[in-house]
Amino acid sequence: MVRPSLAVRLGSLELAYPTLMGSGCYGSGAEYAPFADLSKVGAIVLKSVTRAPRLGNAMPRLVHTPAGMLNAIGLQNPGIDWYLERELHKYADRPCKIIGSVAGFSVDDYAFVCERLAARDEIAAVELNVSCPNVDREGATFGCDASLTASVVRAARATTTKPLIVKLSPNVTDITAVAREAEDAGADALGVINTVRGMAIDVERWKPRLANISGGLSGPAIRPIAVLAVYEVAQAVKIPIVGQGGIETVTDALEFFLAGAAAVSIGTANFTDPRIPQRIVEELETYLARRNVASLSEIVGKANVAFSTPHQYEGDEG
Amino acid sequence: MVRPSLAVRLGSLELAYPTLMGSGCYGSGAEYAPFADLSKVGAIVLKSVTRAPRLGNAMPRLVHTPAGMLNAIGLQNPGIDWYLERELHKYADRPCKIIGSVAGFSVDDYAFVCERLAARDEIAAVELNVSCPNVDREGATFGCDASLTASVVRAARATTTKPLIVKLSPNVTDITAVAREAEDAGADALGVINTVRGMAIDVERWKPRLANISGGLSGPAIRPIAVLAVYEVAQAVKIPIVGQGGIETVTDALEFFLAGAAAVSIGTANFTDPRIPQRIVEELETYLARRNVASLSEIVGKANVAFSTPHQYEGDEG
Amino acid sequence: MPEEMATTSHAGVYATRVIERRELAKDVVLLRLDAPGLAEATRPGQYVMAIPPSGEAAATALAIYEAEGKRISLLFFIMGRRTQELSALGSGDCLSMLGPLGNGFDCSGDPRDAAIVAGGVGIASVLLCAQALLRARARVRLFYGARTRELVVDAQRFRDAGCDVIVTTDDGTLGMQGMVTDALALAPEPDMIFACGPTPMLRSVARIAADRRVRAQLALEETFGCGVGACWGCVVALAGDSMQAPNFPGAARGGSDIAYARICREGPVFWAHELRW
Amino acid sequence: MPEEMATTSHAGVYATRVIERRELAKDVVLLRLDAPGLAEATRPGQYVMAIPPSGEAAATALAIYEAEGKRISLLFFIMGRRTQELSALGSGDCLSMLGPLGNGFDCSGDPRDAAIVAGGVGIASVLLCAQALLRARARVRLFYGARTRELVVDAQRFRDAGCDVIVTTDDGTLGMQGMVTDALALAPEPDMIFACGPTPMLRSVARIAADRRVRAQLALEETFGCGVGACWGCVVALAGDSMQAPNFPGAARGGSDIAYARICREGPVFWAHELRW
Ligand SMILES: Cc1cc2nc3c(=O)[nH]c(=O)nc-3n(C[C@H](O)[C@H](O)[C@H](O)COP(=O)(O)OP(=O)(O)OC[C@H]3O[C@@H](n4cnc5c(N)ncnc54)[C@H](O)[C@@H]3O)c2cc1C
Ligand SMILES: Cc1cc2nc3c(=O)[nH]c(=O)nc-3n(C[C@H](O)[C@H](O)[C@H](O)COP(=O)(O)OP(=O)(O)OC[C@H]3O[C@@H](n4cnc5c(N)ncnc54)[C@H](O)[C@@H]3O)c2cc1C
Ligand SMILES: Cc1cc2nc3c(=O)[nH]c(=O)nc-3n(C[C@H](O)[C@H](O)[C@H](O)COP(=O)(O)O)c2cc1C
Ligand SMILES: Cc1cc2nc3c(=O)[nH]c(=O)nc-3n(C[C@H](O)[C@H](O)[C@H](O)COP(=O)(O)O)c2cc1C
Ligand code: FES
Ligand code: FES
Repeated sequence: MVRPSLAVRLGSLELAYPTLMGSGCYGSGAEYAPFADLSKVGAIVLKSVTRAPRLGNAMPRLVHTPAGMLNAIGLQNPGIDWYLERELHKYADRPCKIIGSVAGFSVDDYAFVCERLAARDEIAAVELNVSCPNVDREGATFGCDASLTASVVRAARATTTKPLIVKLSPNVTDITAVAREAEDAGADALGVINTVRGMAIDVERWKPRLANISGGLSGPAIRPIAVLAVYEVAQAVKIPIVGQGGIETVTDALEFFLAGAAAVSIGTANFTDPRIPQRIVEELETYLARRNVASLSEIVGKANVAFSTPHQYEGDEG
Repeated sequence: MVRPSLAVRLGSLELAYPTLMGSGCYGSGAEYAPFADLSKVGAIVLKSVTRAPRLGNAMPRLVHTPAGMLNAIGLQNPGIDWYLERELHKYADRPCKIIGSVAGFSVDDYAFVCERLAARDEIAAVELNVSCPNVDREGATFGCDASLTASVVRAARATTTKPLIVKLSPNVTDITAVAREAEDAGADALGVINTVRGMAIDVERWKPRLANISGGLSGPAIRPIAVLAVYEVAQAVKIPIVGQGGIETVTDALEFFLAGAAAVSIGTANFTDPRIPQRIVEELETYLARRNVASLSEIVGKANVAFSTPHQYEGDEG
Repeated sequence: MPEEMATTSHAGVYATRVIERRELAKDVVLLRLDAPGLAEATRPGQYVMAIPPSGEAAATALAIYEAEGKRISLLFFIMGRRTQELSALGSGDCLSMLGPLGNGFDCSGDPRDAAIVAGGVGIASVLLCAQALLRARARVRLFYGARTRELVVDAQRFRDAGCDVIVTTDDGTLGMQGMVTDALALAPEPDMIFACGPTPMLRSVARIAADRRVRAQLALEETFGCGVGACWGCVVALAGDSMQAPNFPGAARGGSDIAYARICREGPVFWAHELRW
Repeated sequence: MPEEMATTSHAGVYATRVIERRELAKDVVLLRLDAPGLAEATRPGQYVMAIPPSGEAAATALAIYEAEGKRISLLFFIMGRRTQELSALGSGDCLSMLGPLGNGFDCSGDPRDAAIVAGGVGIASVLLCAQALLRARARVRLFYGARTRELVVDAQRFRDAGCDVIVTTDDGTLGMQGMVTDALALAPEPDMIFACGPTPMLRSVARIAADRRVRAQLALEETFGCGVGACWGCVVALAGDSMQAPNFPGAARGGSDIAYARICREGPVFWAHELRW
C-alpha cells in the first residue's frame, strides 16, 4: 500500500507531521538542532511570551519525580517587544512551522501580546497558555474558570485570523466545560493538557524542593490523566485537539489519537531523548501501514466506543 | 535519647502508628496477614461498603501505568446488611484498629450505612469515601462539590460520635474549598487524596483498557499532586490530615508529614511489597531519633515555611 | 476447586537467590532460584508475586514453572516494565517474592489420559502439572499453541518428561497452523483437561469440554493488583450454581444474578463448569 | 567565559559502548566507554546528557571524567533512579548520550600555580582540567572535600597525574576535618582557581577568590532538565555588569536588575566575578 499520510489540519494550520514540540520544552528549536531533525517535526511551539519581560522564578526550578518532573520556571521571557525585535526573525528559516505561545495576567495582556505576535509572518499559529493567575481576580487561574477562559479567547480571537490553539489546564473539576466555552469563544483547536499542579519536599532540609513551592507535573506520570481529558473533551467539542502529557513512544501517541486527538505535543520526552519525536513519526507510519490505514485521521477518536463485555456493569471508579 | 513517639490522634481516634492501610488496598487485613505484621500497622481502612450489594465493574479492572496503576473496581461489596451480619465480627481480633469506609449514591445512603456501621464495636472510626456519583444530581461526584460534600458529612455526623474521616477527591479546581466545608460540617479528619481520574487505551484493540473506560490513578505517579494537596489543605483547616497518594518509602511518608499530614495512608505500595508499611514505621523511628525529634507530631507541617533565596521572585508555575 | 486446595498455609515472603539465568528465546527468560521453604511447599498451578528489586512497580504474578528440592524456576516473557526489570537479574542476585499462592491444579482423581492445553505464557503454569500426572502414570498430551515459531519455548522439556507434544502456531511456522483449541477439538477425547492461557482460549476449551462432557480445569490469567485477594481487581463471573458454593466465600457478594470470584484467591484454577462464560 | 568557548560545534547524539565498569566505592561507579567522535571533541569541564537505556526518565547530566583517544569515562555517585539505572550497565552495553556539552574550563592563559577545588561529585568535572594544566607545566594543587572517607574516590589518580592532593572530610575520617574551602583559605595563594561542587561551596570559593583577587572559574551543578538550553530550568543570576555581555545572549531577558543565564548553555563554567552571589 501507499505510504500512510500523517498530515493534519488544525483550523487553517496545515502540518506535515502531527507532532508539536511543547511550549517551554523545545526552546526555539535551535537548541535541539544538533540532536534532532527539525524537518521531521510538525511544529515547534515557542516558550510562552508575556507583555512585560519576566525574570522567572528563583532556583531550584526543576525536580525529578517518579515517571515525571515538576517545573516552576515562572515564565521567564524577555517580553513581547524584545522578542519581536531581536528574536523572532531568527526563527524564520526553521524547516518546520513555528507556533507562538502567549501568556498573560489580564485579558488585556493576552489581547495585546496576541495581536503583536500574530502580525508576524514567522508565526503560523498562536497558542494561548491560560494556566496563569489573573491579577484582576485575586490570582484565580484563567484556565480554571470557563468564563475567564472564554474572555481570553474572545479577546485574542478579535486580534487575529491566525489559528488559535487554547491550551487547557487539567486542574479543574470539569475540563469539558472549559473546552466548550473555549470552542464557542472562537478557538480553532484545543491543547489538552497543560501540566498538573504538584509539589515535592526536601525531607532533609524540611523545605519545598522548588523555590516557587509548587510546580507543574509533566511526563509519563500524568499520561493517564491526559488521555482521559482528551477522551472526554473530544466528545464535548468539534474542533481538533492537540493531545499531550507524557508521550514518549508511538504507543503513547496512539493512545492520544485513539482517544480523539488530531495531533500530539511532545514536551518532557525531549529531555529523555531528542530523537523521540522523529522515532514516533516513523513508527506511526509503520503502524498505520501494518494496519492498512491510509491516513492518520482515520484512527482519530476510534477508542471512543463504549467497551462491552458479556457481564458489563454500569459501575464507577474506586 | 528515648525512642521517638509515633502515636497520633485523629479526633478521638488514637493510633499507635501513624500508618493507615488504604481502603480497597488491604482487604480486611486477613489477606495480608501471612506477609505482614498487622500489629505494626496503625489501622486498616476496610473496603468501602454501600447500602445495597454491588457487583462492581466488569473486567478488566486494573491497568499498570508509569509509576502507578489505574483501578475501576466499581465498589464491589456485599452491601451493609451482609457485611454486618457475616463479615464484621471476623475483624474483631485484629491487632490494630479497624476503620470502616462508607460510600453512597445519595446523602441518605451515606447516613444509612454510616449509622449502622458506626454502631459496631469492631469499628474505631468511619471514613467517608465521597468520590462517588450522586444519582440525585445527574451523577455529579459528591467530592467534587463543596456543598454536596458538606451535606454528606452533616448527615453522617448526625448518626455517630465516632471519629469521621472525610476522604477528599483531588479531581477539583480547589480542594481547599471542599476541605473547609467538610471541616465546618463536622469532620474530625480529612483523607487527602483519593485517586486521580485517568484512562489508558489498548492501541492494538482500539478500546479502553478498563471495562469502565476511566479509573482512579494511584501510586508514586500521583505523589507530587497529593503532597501539594496536603500542603494546601493543611493551611486551610485545623483538623488533622491523613496524607496519601504514592507512598512507598519513609522519604515519601516524610514528605507528607512535613507538608502537614498527621498520619499517612499506604495503598498501592502494598501491591509492590507488603513489608513496606512496617519498614516505613521502623525507618521513621530511625529518622526521628537521628534528628533528635521526640515525637512525630513535632515535624508535622514543618515544610510550610516559604522558601527564600537571595533572588526569590514571586512567579508562578509553567 | 475442592476447598482444601484453597488454603495456602505455607504462603509467606521468601527471599530467593538467582542461581541461573537463561534466555530460552528472544525476550523469554528462565530464572532458576534457590528458594528453600517455597520450593518444597509448591503445588502444580501455583504462582508467586515477584517483588521488583527496585521497589518501583507492583509485584508481578508469575507461575512457578519448576520446583525441585529447594529450587524453583520462573519462565517469563518480557512484556513491559516489570518483566523487563526481572529480566535484568543475574546469577547471585536476590529476588523476594510472595508465595506459593493460589489453589493450583487438582491432579488427584487418577486421570488416565490427560490433555494439557497451553497458550503463550500459559506454558509456564503447566509443567509441574504434567510432571505430577506422569508420576501418577497418566498419559499426557500437551497441546501447545503460540503466535509463531520463536515463541514455542522449551517444548523439548515436556517431551523429555514423557509428554506427547502437539504444537500449533497462528502463522504455521511450526506444527499445525491454527489455534491450539482446533488441535484439541480434532484429537481423541481425553478423560481430563488442564488448561492455561488467555481468556478466549480458555473459553474455547470450556466449550469443547462441555460438548464432550470432559471435566476441565482452567488456570486463568488476568492483570493482578495485590495477587492475594485484597483488591478485587481480578474477578471472574461464576456460573449460577457455583455462586453460593462454600468454596467461594466472597463470591456471592454481588447480590445480583452474577457473582464474581477473585482469580488470585479463589483461583487461579477453576473447574470449567464453575464459570459463567 | 570567552565566547569562542561557548560553541559546542561537535555536539551531537553519540552511541557509546561500555568497555569497563568499576565500583570505586560503595555506590560510586566508573564507566569506561568507547566513544569515537565524542572523545576527541571533549574539552575539560564539558559534560554529557546520558540517555537512560530504558527510555523511562530524563537524561542525566554527567561530567566527562576522562577523555583519551576514542574513549571517555564517566564517574558517578548513585543518587536516585537514574544513576541507579546507569549503574546497572555492564561491559558491552550501549549507552547513548548528547555531548560534548557546555563551555568548559579555560585552561589557557598559562596559570603557573593552579588550585583546583572539588566537592563531592564535583571531582568528576576536574580531572581533564588538571591534566591540561599539568601538560601546560603548571603546578596543580587539588583541594578535595567529601563528607566522609569512603566518598573520597580516585584521589590517587590525581596524585599519579602529578597533582598535590589536599583532602578534607566533614567528619575528619580522612585528611583535614572541615570544609574544603577552609583548606583553600589557609593555603598559599594560587594564581588561578578552578572549582566544581555544590553551590554553597562555590559561593565560598568566590568569596575567597574575591578577597585575594585571584581569578576563579566555577563549574556549577544544579538539577538539569533538557541540558541543552531549551527549558530555562537551570539558571544562575549574573552580576550587574555581566548582564548585557555578548557572551550571555539570553541572559538580559529578565528585564529587571537581575538577569539569569542558563547554566547548561552559557555555562556550566562561569568566572566567579560574572555571577551575583
Ligand atoms: C496467575 C498468573 C500467572 C502468570 N504467570 C506468568 C508466567 O509464568 N510467565 C509470564 O511470562 N507471564 C505470566 N503471567 C503474566 C504476567 O504477570 C504479565 O505478563 C506481567 O504482569 C507483565 O508485566 P509487565 O509490567 O512486564 O508488563 P505490562 O506493562 O503490565 O504490560 C502487559 C501487557 O500490556 C501491554 N500494554 C501495555 N501498554 C499498552 C497499551 N497502551 N496498549 C496496548 N497494550 C499495552 C503490553 O504490551 C503487554 O502485553 C501470569 C499472570 C498471572 C495472573
Ligand atoms: C553539569 C553537571 C555535571 C554533573 N556531573 C556529575 C558527575 O560527573 N558525577 C555525578 O555523580 N553526578 C554529576 N552531576 C549530578 C547528577 O546529574 C545528579 O546527581 C543526577 O541528576 C542524579 O540523578 P538521579 O535520578 O540518580 O537522582 P535524583 O532522583 O535526581 O536525586 C538527586 C538527589 O535528590 C535527592 N532527593 C530525591 N528525593 C528527595 C526528597 N524527597 N527529599 C530530599 N532529597 C531528595 C536524592 O537523594 C539525591 O541526592 C552533574 C550535574 C550537572 C548539572
Ligand atoms: C520545563 C517546562 C516548561 C514549560 N513551559 C511552558 C510554557 O511556557 N508554556 C506552556 O504553555 N506550557 C509549558 N510547559 C508545558 C508543556 O508544554 C506540556 O504541555 C506539558 O509539559 C505536558 O506535556 P509533556 O508531559 O509531554 O511534557 C512546560 C513544561 C515543562 C516541562
Ligand atoms: C485497587 C484499589 C481499590 C481502591 N478502593 C477504594 C475504595 O473502595 N474506597 C476508597 O475510599 N478508596 C479506594 N482506593 C483508594 C486508596 O485507598 C488510596 O486512597 C489511593 O489509592 C491513593 O493512595 P496510594 O497511591 O497509596 O494507593 C482504592 C485504590 C486502589 C488502588
Ligand atoms: S489481584 Fe487483588 S484480589 Fe486478586
Ligand atoms: S537544563 Fe534546560 S536550559 Fe539548562
